[in-house]
Amino acid sequence: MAEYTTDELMIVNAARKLGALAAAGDSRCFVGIGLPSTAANLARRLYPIEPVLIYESGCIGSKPTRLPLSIGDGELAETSDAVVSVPEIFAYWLQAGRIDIGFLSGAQLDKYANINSTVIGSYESPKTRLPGAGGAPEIAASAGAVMVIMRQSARAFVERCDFRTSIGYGDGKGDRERFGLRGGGPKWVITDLAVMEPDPDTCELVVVGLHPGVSRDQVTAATGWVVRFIDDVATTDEPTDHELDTLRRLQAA
Amino acid sequence: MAEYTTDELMIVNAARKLGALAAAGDSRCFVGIGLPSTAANLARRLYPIEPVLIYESGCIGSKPTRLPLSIGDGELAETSDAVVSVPEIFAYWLQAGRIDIGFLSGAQLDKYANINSTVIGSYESPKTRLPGAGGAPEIAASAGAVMVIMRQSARAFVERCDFRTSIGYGDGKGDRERFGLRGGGPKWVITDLAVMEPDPDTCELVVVGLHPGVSRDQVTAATGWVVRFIDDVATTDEPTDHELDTLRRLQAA
Amino acid sequence: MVISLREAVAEHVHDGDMLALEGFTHLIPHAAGHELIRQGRRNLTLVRMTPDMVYDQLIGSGCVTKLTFSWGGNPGVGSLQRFRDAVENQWPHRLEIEEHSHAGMATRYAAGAAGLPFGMLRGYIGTDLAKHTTTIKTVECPFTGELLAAVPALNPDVGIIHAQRSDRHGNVQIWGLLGVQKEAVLASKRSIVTVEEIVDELPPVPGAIVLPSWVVSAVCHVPGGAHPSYALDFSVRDNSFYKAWDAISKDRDAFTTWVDKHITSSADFAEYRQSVGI
Amino acid sequence: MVISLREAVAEHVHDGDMLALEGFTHLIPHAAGHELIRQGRRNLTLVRMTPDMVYDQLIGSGCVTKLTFSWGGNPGVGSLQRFRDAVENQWPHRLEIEEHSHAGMATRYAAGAAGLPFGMLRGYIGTDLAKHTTTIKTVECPFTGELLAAVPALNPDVGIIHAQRSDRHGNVQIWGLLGVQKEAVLASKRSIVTVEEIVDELPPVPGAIVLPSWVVSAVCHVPGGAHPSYALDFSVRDNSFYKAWDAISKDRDAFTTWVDKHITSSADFAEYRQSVGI
Repeated sequence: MAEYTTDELMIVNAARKLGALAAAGDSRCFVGIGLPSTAANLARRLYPIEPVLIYESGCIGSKPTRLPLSIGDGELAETSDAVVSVPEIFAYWLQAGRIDIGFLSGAQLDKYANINSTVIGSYESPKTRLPGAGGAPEIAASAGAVMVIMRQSARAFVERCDFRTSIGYGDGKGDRERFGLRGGGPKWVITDLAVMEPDPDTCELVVVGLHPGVSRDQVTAATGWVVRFIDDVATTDEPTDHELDTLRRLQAA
Repeated sequence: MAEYTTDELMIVNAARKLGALAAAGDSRCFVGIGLPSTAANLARRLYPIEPVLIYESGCIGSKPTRLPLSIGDGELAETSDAVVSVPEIFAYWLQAGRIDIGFLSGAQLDKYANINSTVIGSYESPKTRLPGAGGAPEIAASAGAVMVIMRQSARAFVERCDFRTSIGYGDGKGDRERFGLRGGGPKWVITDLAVMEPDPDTCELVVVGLHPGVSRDQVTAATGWVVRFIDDVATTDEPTDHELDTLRRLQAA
Repeated sequence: MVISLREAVAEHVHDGDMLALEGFTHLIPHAAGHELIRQGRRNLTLVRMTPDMVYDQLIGSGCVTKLTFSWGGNPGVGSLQRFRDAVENQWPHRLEIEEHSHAGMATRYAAGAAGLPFGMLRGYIGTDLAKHTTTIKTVECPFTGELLAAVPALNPDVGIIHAQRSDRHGNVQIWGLLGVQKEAVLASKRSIVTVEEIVDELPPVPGAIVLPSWVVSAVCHVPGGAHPSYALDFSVRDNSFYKAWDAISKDRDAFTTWVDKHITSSADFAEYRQSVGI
Repeated sequence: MVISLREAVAEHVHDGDMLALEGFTHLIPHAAGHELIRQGRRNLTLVRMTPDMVYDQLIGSGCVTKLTFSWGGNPGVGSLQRFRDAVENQWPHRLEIEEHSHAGMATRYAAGAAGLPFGMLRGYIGTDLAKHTTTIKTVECPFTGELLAAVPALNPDVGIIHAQRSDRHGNVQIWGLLGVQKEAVLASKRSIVTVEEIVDELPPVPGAIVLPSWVVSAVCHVPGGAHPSYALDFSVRDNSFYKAWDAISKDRDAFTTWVDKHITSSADFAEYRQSVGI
């Protein structure tokens, strides 16, 4: 069995999910740069039904031959079915509900899948000033479903975010409906240790899968809230040689 | 002196005004098809500083070599500096106040330069159903100034319009300000008999010019309200051979 | 995805639907309108900024119970006779109208395409339109207190347009005057696009926009399907046909005879073209 | 119309102005930002969706008292060090911030370009942004009663962008990723556009938009003026320069030295390019 990094592990697991979603008809992905873009482009190469890549820079249906280094990479525009303005991509495409899957990450994730990418500490005198919201609040609000890809640690996976940049399930079940949000919210949290999903009854994130060789204690120790595990926690499949080869060729391109 | 039609007379007088306005810096014209388009294209040929033609079909800076037969004539798009969507032309260009001069006409014009292009008779059971508003209400609201080109008759020039499709000065001075309209409203009414302008004190349309050979009695008879004349009513210059030749070559193109 | 116009109308358009057959002089989907008449659709609500000949034909054929519009005439010619007869004399039956301005209609399509419940504009103020059209209200700016006109989003059941071409996947390419073609498709629940040609690859064209196949329900290959409107780089506007329509449509019998002879008696648009000799 | 960048900044940009130097990764007007530093503009309010290196340089140089933005980072690298130092430690002085989301900023530019006092979106709901940003309110749909987020229009004193080219009349042509370039110019009271080349005629380019000369205050010929950002078909993004910026900007002295050596000591962008060897 081939060696792989934790990044590769997260990317492969995300790509598998995207492949399954595309096969089921949820193929339109609103992708940022980094792990989500890599996972979506990997899925395009691994599966017969390809995800449709939509970038907030206005590229619709991009088919980059190499991984973009920035969301505004020229390659994205040149390989797109259509390029539209930034006001249009957010209004006519994301807000209108044409996106099946959005991706989010951040410095903090809380147990209801709310995310903080704004500040650590208080807003007025922050300990650490982070880049800010970007497209996250409206991706969280309007995407059909959201996938979170994030390294797991007790510092990052917290009981409550210092700042709520984008909403998952707010303070629990029913908040999304109360806020009149049209999108489905975070459905999958893929970390370097595990896979979490919202509990159907409470919307609290619970562990549904462990990566090969990861123990429950490791996950518990890396989670800032008292994390629960479903009864039959699965173990995710090892990344295959084919998945890893394809990913590495993609990254080398 | 050459013979000319009343249409030619109105077109030439409108073109002269557009040439003077362009020379003074008010060059952006939002033109419809028909007399305004002909007058604006004539002005482009007669004067060194050309009006900039903007059509509601989305053409900005059109320089047609022949007169368009419809507002969507392919020639308009092919000779434009830019072609934008219809939502954009109304929002980013007309509403934003980028148009210096709009043109209006209709079945009825009242003494405060309000215009009716909707119905003759009652709205519910009209005697005559007209095409309707089109771009008129927002041209009347947002253009820097409005020029009306319309054949004069007591049936068309009425005390009060059956229906107010676009606003001139409402019920008199101050209404435009009350309605918060940003545009300047109708400044010139060019007919086949005369030229009218709003009285500075009352905003009621008064006769400021008579075309060659037209008597005050003719104008009074062709106006449905008790029309007033300014003290020193001018007589407009005869269309020159050069103006008429240029117009006829344009129409023959 | 790529199917016949007959199949597309049969599958996607139902009696009582709200339809937007859009086209701002350019790219008006006449062929699709004819197919609605052929298949005898009834109780339609038609939406369009500039209803012209094809809406006149649908109204006169009794397909339409309501029209939402901003300018209803025969450009450069005069009145829409069947539209006038319906409003003035309720022939062939009563026609309900919902009347707006161009800017208001464009704002309503844009709001519909953007998934917003309404749009706003500096418009209608001081006119009589708001007195007769219940879908014109006002909204106050929460920052300046200014009052603006508010109009509800348009979300037709089916948006129908003509375009220059598509590829075999159904990606649609449009250039020249764009009108509200994009908004009409994006605002609608379903959409039908008739095209001049279907190609393997869409060659880049200056000024062109592309609608990805996944926002289009059906693409139909109908060369000349906009006639007497036109498709830039494929055809020119047939102004004489628009002029001729005035006489045909003035008289009820002449109109009915013309529709029976040329539209209803033709199996499809190709036969119609032979029948009218274009 | 076509003047030097030095003249354009001297004539159109004043201390205390609100400026939008826009560019969504593509076409970021770095050269114009440097000229603001050279001419020592102060008390600027800077607006931008994605403040990056050039805003970091302006903030660190003490030109900026307020920043309105939605994402402030070094894409693919990490933090904007000068921005962080200003917010966390008030160096070189306090920086007021007004924070939005991308969708909110895009809506604000579009409202500004359209002459509306505000724009609306399905956004912000459930986040803490509205608690700290006073320019986020709500508006109720007069038809459905739905509550939507409302944000005020952005109307900067000067909109500044980079573009591929203009003609000698000052008509500006832009293609590739369009970002909010058009809205930034149309929403602003005045505008400066730096271009890669000035030509006699603008050849049609697929995907290109044109801003007519009469909405642009000044066009300046500044080849490479977007570096380390890029202009499609003229240059590629200099990712290593962005990476190198992290080390330069981390340390206050290193930053100041770099700005003095390369920007302030250069007469113009051409000299700056020689100085940094690009």
